[in-house]
Amino acid sequence: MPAQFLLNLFIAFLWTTLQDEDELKMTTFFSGFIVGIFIIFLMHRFFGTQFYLRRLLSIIKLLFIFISELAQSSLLISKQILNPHWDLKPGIFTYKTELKGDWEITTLAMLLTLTPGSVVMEVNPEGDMFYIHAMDIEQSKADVMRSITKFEKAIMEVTR
Amino acid sequence: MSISQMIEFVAVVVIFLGSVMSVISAFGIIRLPDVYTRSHAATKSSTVAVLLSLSGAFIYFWVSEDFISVRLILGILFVFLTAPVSGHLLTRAAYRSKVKLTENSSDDALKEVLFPEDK
Amino acid sequence: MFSINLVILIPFIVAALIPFSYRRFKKVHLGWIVLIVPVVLFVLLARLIPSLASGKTYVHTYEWIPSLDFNFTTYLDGLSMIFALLITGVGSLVILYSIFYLSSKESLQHFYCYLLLFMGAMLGVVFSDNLMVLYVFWELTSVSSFLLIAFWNHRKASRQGAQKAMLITVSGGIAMLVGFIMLHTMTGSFSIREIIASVSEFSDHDLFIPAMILILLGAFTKSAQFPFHIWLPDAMEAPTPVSAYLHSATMVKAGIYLVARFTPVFGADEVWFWVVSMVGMITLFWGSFNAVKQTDLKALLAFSTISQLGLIMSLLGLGSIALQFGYSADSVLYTQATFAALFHLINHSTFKGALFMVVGILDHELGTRDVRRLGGLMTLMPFTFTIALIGSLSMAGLPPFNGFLSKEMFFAATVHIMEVDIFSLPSLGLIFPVVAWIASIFTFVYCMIIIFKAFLGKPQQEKLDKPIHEAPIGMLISPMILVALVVGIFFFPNLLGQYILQPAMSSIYPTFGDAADLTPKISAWHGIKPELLMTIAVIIVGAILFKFLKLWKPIYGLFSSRFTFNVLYFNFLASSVSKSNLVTNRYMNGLLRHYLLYIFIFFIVTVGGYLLYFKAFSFDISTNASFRVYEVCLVAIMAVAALSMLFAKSRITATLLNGVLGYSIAIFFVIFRAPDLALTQLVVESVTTVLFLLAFSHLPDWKKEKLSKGTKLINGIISVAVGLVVVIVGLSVVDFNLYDPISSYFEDAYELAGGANIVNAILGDFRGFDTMLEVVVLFIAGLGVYSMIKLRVKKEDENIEDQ
Amino acid sequence: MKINDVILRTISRFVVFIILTFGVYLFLSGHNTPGGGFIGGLVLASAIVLLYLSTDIETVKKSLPLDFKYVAATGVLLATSTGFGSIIFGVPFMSQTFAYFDLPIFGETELTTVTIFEAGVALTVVGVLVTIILSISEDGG
Amino acid sequence: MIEKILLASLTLFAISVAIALFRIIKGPSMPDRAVALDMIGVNLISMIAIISIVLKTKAFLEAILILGILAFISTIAISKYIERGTIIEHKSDD
Amino acid sequence: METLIIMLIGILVAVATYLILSRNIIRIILGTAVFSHAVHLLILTMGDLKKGNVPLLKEADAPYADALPQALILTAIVISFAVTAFILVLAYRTYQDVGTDDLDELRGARDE
Amino acid sequence: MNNLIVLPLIIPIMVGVVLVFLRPYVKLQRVISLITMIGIAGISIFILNRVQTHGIIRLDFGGWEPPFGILFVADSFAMLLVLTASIVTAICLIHAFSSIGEKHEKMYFYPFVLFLVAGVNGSFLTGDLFNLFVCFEVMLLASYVLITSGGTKPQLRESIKYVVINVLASWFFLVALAFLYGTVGTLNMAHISERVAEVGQGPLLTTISILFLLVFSLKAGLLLFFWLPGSYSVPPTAVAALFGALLTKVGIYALFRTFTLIFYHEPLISQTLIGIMAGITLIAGCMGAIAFKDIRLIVSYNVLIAIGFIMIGLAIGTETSIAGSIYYVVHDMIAKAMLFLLAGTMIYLTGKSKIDEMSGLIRNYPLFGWMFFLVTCSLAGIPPLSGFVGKILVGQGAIESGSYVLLALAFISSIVVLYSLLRIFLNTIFGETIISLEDEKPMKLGMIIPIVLFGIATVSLGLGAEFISVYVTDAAHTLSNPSVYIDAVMGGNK
Ligand code: NA
Ligand code: NA
Repeated sequence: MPAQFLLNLFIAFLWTTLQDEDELKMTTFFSGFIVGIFIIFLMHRFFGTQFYLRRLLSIIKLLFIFISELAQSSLLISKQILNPHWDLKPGIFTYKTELKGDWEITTLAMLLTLTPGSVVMEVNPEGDMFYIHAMDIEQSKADVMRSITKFEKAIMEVTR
Repeated sequence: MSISQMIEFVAVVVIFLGSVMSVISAFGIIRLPDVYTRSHAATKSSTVAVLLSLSGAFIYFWVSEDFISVRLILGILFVFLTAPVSGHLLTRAAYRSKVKLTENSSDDALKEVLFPEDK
Repeated sequence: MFSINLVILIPFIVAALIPFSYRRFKKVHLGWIVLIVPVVLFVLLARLIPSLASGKTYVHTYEWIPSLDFNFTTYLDGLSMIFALLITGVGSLVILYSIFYLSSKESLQHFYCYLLLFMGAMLGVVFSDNLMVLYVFWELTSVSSFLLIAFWNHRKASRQGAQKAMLITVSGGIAMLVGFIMLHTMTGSFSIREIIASVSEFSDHDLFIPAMILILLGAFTKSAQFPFHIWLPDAMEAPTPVSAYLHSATMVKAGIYLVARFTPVFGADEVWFWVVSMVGMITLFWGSFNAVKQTDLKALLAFSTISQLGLIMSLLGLGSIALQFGYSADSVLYTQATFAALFHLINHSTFKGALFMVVGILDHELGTRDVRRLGGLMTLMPFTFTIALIGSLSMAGLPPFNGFLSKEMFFAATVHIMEVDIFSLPSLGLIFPVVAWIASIFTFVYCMIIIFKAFLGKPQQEKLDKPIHEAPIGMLISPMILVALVVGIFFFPNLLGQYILQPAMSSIYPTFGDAADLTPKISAWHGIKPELLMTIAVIIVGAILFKFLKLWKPIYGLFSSRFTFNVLYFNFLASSVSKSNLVTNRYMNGLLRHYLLYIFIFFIVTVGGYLLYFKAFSFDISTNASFRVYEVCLVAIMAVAALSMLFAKSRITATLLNGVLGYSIAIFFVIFRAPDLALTQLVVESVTTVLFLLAFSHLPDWKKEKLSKGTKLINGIISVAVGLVVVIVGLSVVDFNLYDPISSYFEDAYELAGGANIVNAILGDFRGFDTMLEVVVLFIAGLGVYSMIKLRVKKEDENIEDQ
Repeated sequence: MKINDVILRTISRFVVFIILTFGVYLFLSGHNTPGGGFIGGLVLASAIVLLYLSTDIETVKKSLPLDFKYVAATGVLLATSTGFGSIIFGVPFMSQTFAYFDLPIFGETELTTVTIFEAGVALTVVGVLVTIILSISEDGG
Repeated sequence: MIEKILLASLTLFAISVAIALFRIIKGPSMPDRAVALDMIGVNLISMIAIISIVLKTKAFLEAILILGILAFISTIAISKYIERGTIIEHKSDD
Repeated sequence: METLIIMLIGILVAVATYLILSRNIIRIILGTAVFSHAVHLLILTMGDLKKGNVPLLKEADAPYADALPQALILTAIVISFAVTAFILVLAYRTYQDVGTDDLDELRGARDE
Repeated sequence: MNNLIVLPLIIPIMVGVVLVFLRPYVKLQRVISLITMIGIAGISIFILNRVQTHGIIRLDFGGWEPPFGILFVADSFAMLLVLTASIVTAICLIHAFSSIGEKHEKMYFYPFVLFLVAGVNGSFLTGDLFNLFVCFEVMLLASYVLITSGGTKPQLRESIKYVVINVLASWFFLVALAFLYGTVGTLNMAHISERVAEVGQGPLLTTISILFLLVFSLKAGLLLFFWLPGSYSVPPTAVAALFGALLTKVGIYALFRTFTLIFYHEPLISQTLIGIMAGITLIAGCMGAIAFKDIRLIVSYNVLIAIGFIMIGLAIGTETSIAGSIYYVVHDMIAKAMLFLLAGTMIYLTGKSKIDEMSGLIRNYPLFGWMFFLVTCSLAGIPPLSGFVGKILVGQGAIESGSYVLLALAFISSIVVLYSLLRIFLNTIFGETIISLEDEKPMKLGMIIPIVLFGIATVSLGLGAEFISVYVTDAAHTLSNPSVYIDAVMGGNK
């Protein structure tokens, strides 16, 4: 995959020189880069690997998940704060994940933390068990269980 | 009112929303019963508040001064990345320094792993 | 003509050579080498006597610090010649004597080094015309005297005696110095001759009397005048040659010299007359009175010296009255007192020198100086006895010895003074002859004590450690020469008068025309005059008192020993030490809090006090910039955060609150348009917090402050006051708008320094030097922290530092 | 249960690069916008501090085998020698010069002795800060 | 209008800071205070952004990022301190 | 504004003074920290507040805020940081060797 | 050519930093640092003479004309102090070679000394008030490190107090600078002087001047001296000697400079208040000097006496008395350093610090003993040693201006000095020998040589006072006539 990126850079550079301008312009280079993306997308099967910007797309997707989770959870917590009769049952529960590696675990933990009503408190030394604090343990547990496979999938799309 | 003025106004409203969010989360910091629940408020509402105001500022500068601030983008990214980590670290520290959960709490899966002797 | 400056320098040069060369003279007693110096100098000086007698004087100047007018100017005249001859003459005899007195086992190199140092210094005192140089030598005599008294410094008494002598004489010297400076202020000159020449121009100056008193203080302390006499008896801890030389013949007479030298300056003033003559009289009486009760012969001689110095001093005082009257045929009569003073000065050196040497012989040969253990030495030590007899009788004022002549003149002078009618109380003048007479009786008594108690009666071998035997001839030569002089002067006094005393008289009375008028003819027999009757009465009463000494000696017990000046001196020192200790320990108590309180109080009192007292406070809110609600909130937040720090129960809370303060200040930097500051403040604040946390892992959490309510109250009041003062001054400064700051210059930073960030241009260029040093500060701190942590003392290295 | 710092470590690894880049940017941009040697140095130092915080001394030592005392000393030498250079050129001590050059790629660029001076400042700040923090941390533990 | 809203927002943010300050003072636990301090930092970031708009300057945008960075670093340090008593370790246990 | 800030400075100074008069070394060090906060604000206030734009020539137009005090404060901040670092280490080294962080117990031996 | 006057500051700094790199090579460090100090002394002599021929030299850093940039101003007063400081440091370094110990030497001892000197020299030379603050800090930081170097308990204990008090002093300095900038809007000392003179020194400016008085008095140990005895009695000998000689002199210098150049319009402060403070310092110093038996304390309180004495010269304020003070400062730097070295060596030799615990050292170490006697006489102002000229001139000034109380205090203090030092001398140097020949620690050559060098210095400074009188006269003239300094700084480019 790095080869694809380098090639893309080369195309952009070529593009810039072909423009034959007095000075180097960032914008020219940028347009060259976009041209390169287009060319490489067409040709990516030659490399026998995935199109490298695919990963970018998955990252963006992941980011959206992040943002939407954050928005939801902040609304939820605002509601909980402003609720005059506060009678939730907080608590700590565990979740075992199949994700491996620092990046995956970290990303998932952050996602979970931003999920409504839960904060990851601990990761066990083996790195496969999360200890999660929930604002309202019943509801959060359910929320987490519901969306967690979605998260794991999105993450693996980026990393694997 | 031109388009750009309208966008400016929207940006400012976004900022204002952020400030409201911030006050709410601050209120949560007082209202909620223990440090763990309070950290929910801090990591979520307060993060949203700052993201809103920074985005508002970003939009404002973009529209009114035609200035795309990389620094603001970086700032947003940074807060976004670090806020959950802070929440994680602080609650962990709280638990490990034996700060009690609120009375209402039901489950405590960590207790048996960390402080089995306290049972 | 050789310069007199050289006479002064030779002893110093030889003294400086001794430490480097004394090892070469293992076989010869070092004294023989040293003896050459005074002998040569004496001869050199003596050769000038005739020319001085013909009225010549010698001046020579070497520049020392010309820009301050401190020049090494020597002036040889009649007065200095007398002293110079005494210094070199007696010096020769004393060194000769010391060769036999001090064994080669003593650290002779030190002894002779000090002695030469003294000799040079003393010559310097009498030859210096420049006041500052005179002062230099004056203090050097004190220093060398100190060293000589402490010669046997392993003895506690020696050290104490030395310290006392040094303190008193140096203090006097310092007073004298101030007097000299005052003289310079009045006259613009440091030269004694010039000052004397311009006396009439400044004698009504405000500083005239203060200068006089201060200079007299110097003279009195040096010459052991009452009540400063207390150092002299203790100085007897010095080896006897030293006592004979410094503490009877020469150094103690430096004060006499000074008074004589300054008589032409101050003598015309009534104060001078009274102070000098009265102090002299009291000293004369007190010395002789106390001498009688002494049992240590050396102490007896010490008090006797005090008394005799008083006598000479009072004579100089009496003689000064002539200057009040101005030069006339009548006033010449009063100059005879001065003449007598100079005459007695010489006589005293001869007989007292001899007596000291006798005591030294006794001490050296018999191991004691205590009259209670002595007696009957006459037959066993015939030469010593003869010397002692002549010396004592001369001191007692009996013929045919020189003491008789000068004492007669002294009585005559006191009688003359009685007749002076310038005093408002005519009977006051009677004091002088009466005191003189009584003192002479005591003098007679103690002279008899020397003769009868030590030499007559039965020998008391059982009380002595050594067998009684005559001293070796070497030790007898010097005292013999001296007693020969005692007798010789009695028979040929006018030789002395004409060649030695007459030039000196013209130095003291420069305005009195022909010095020959001032030189009376001395004769042993001048008819039955009051003075002769007084002498006869002295002998009769003195003999009776001596006979019944045991009966009246208890009188001395009446004087409480708690109030002697000696005790007062010691108590003063001891209580100064203990009081100082008490007071200093009280405020220098090692408590940082107190030290800080002193500083804050000083701040409040001086800065706040001045501001309020002189109404420097001004305040006008209208020039202020506007403020917004959120800014007020921030101010309130900072105030609350700060105040909460006071009540924080744990150090982390306080640290976090400090962090809040720091961050809030960064926001104010933003509000006040200081972007670089905001950035720096943010980073520094965070790093500081990290540092605090790092350090906390090495420190205990804080406990509740154990401060009493009162302490807290004081702290509170002080804190509020400090804050208030800063606020008041700050507001006034804001209101002070007379100048534009220089900073508009920096707004051309882009053209001048190529930077668009003005602050950065200031830091990097306009004031880059500050930045460079600031980097150094940071570097030192970093390196310092590193070395402080890495460098630890092992426990055993911490020996005494830890006490 | 042992502490697992995986989240902190992972995020920090990423964040440190942002901070480092930002620090260099601040250092270079001080001439016209806020920043400069001090701030740049401070930010660079905080990046290193973050490394220490998120991992441990030995790990950082392995990847950053520098004696920071010497870094600081080099910085001071650099800062002082720009001043000293003026002595050699016979102009008043600490005279800074600046000039604009037209460079390929970078365009019109200002080169000044101040930059060298500020580099010295930045190095000192980094060196000192890390030295202090490291010394305390290494002590007695 | 815009400025008024912005000033109102600023005031609101300042109030949040004040409330968080209250939590710092009151505690009761150290983590409580640390959470509050973290929040203050985040709120100050917003305030700087708004003040930049009010003052019409881009000079403080660096400060935003810096404050973000430093609030994070401080939080790490404080939480490590609370948790372990030391904030920089010689060698990790693993 | 100036008056307000100076009042704040006054409070900071009073608090710092009270802290520095404590027995506990950490309180004292915190006192010095508050002192420096106060003086930095003070220096800034002594130049005129809010009377100009950010002193960045390419960023804003004249008039500019007084830049000199800003530069001075920057220097002062760095120096006070250096000192604080040193004194903190000094404090804990003292505690390690002498065994107390209480200034009253650091009076030293008396010489009678 | 003017760049010459930055050398006394920049050379020690750069050499100091280079020595950091030479950490393991202790011998090399010694040689280099000694050569550096001697070199600076040489440069200082050159500058001093140039000042006589060319007038005051100034160096505008970066070429920025006053009052906008920072500048160094070398007049005779500053250069005399720089010269003396360099000589004293060089000699103290020699002592340090054999006394400080290799462990300390490897912990950057020499760099710290050089930084200290740089700060001191910078303080003497700078013509900018804020830069003075920075130079102070350079000096202070170095002194903080040096006072703790060794890390014994008493050192740690006293250095905390020393540091805190100095931090407070620095704070007051900044407050004073802030106020001054708020009023006159400038930092250049000559420019400040001009502006203050222009409006007249009103009550507000006088208030600010008192604040400066407070700051510099803290540094100088004038009245606010509480930090001094403790902190001067704990560091290693060579360091204590440096402190005793240099540190307070910087404060004294600053007081002289500010109250003759800038705030000379209000005699109530510049004379009466300073006079009272000097008097109290003198009395307190005298009491302390006789109160204790610990040599280090006695010596430290003697420092106070000298401070009081020197400040009396300023309080009197005539050209003569100021000249006297300048003579006395130079003398005191040398004699105090010598005294501190002697005291420290004495403690090293006997392992004791109280005067009644030692005795008879003269038998074991005769030269050492005589050197102590020499310094006793010198400090008591006994002529013809170095203390004497200054004393006379101060006295002369006092009499001319009718300040009799100060006069009396000044001269009586000499007696107390004499007493306090004689007490040491008679108790420790003289007396029964307690150290037997076997127990005798050999006197290191490296310890006695610097003492003898100081001894030679104090003798030759007294006998050869004429050699420096031309400089002192010029220095006093400049101080008494602010326009000389102002013209040199503000009078266009040179
Ligand atoms: Na003003
Ligand atoms: Na003793």
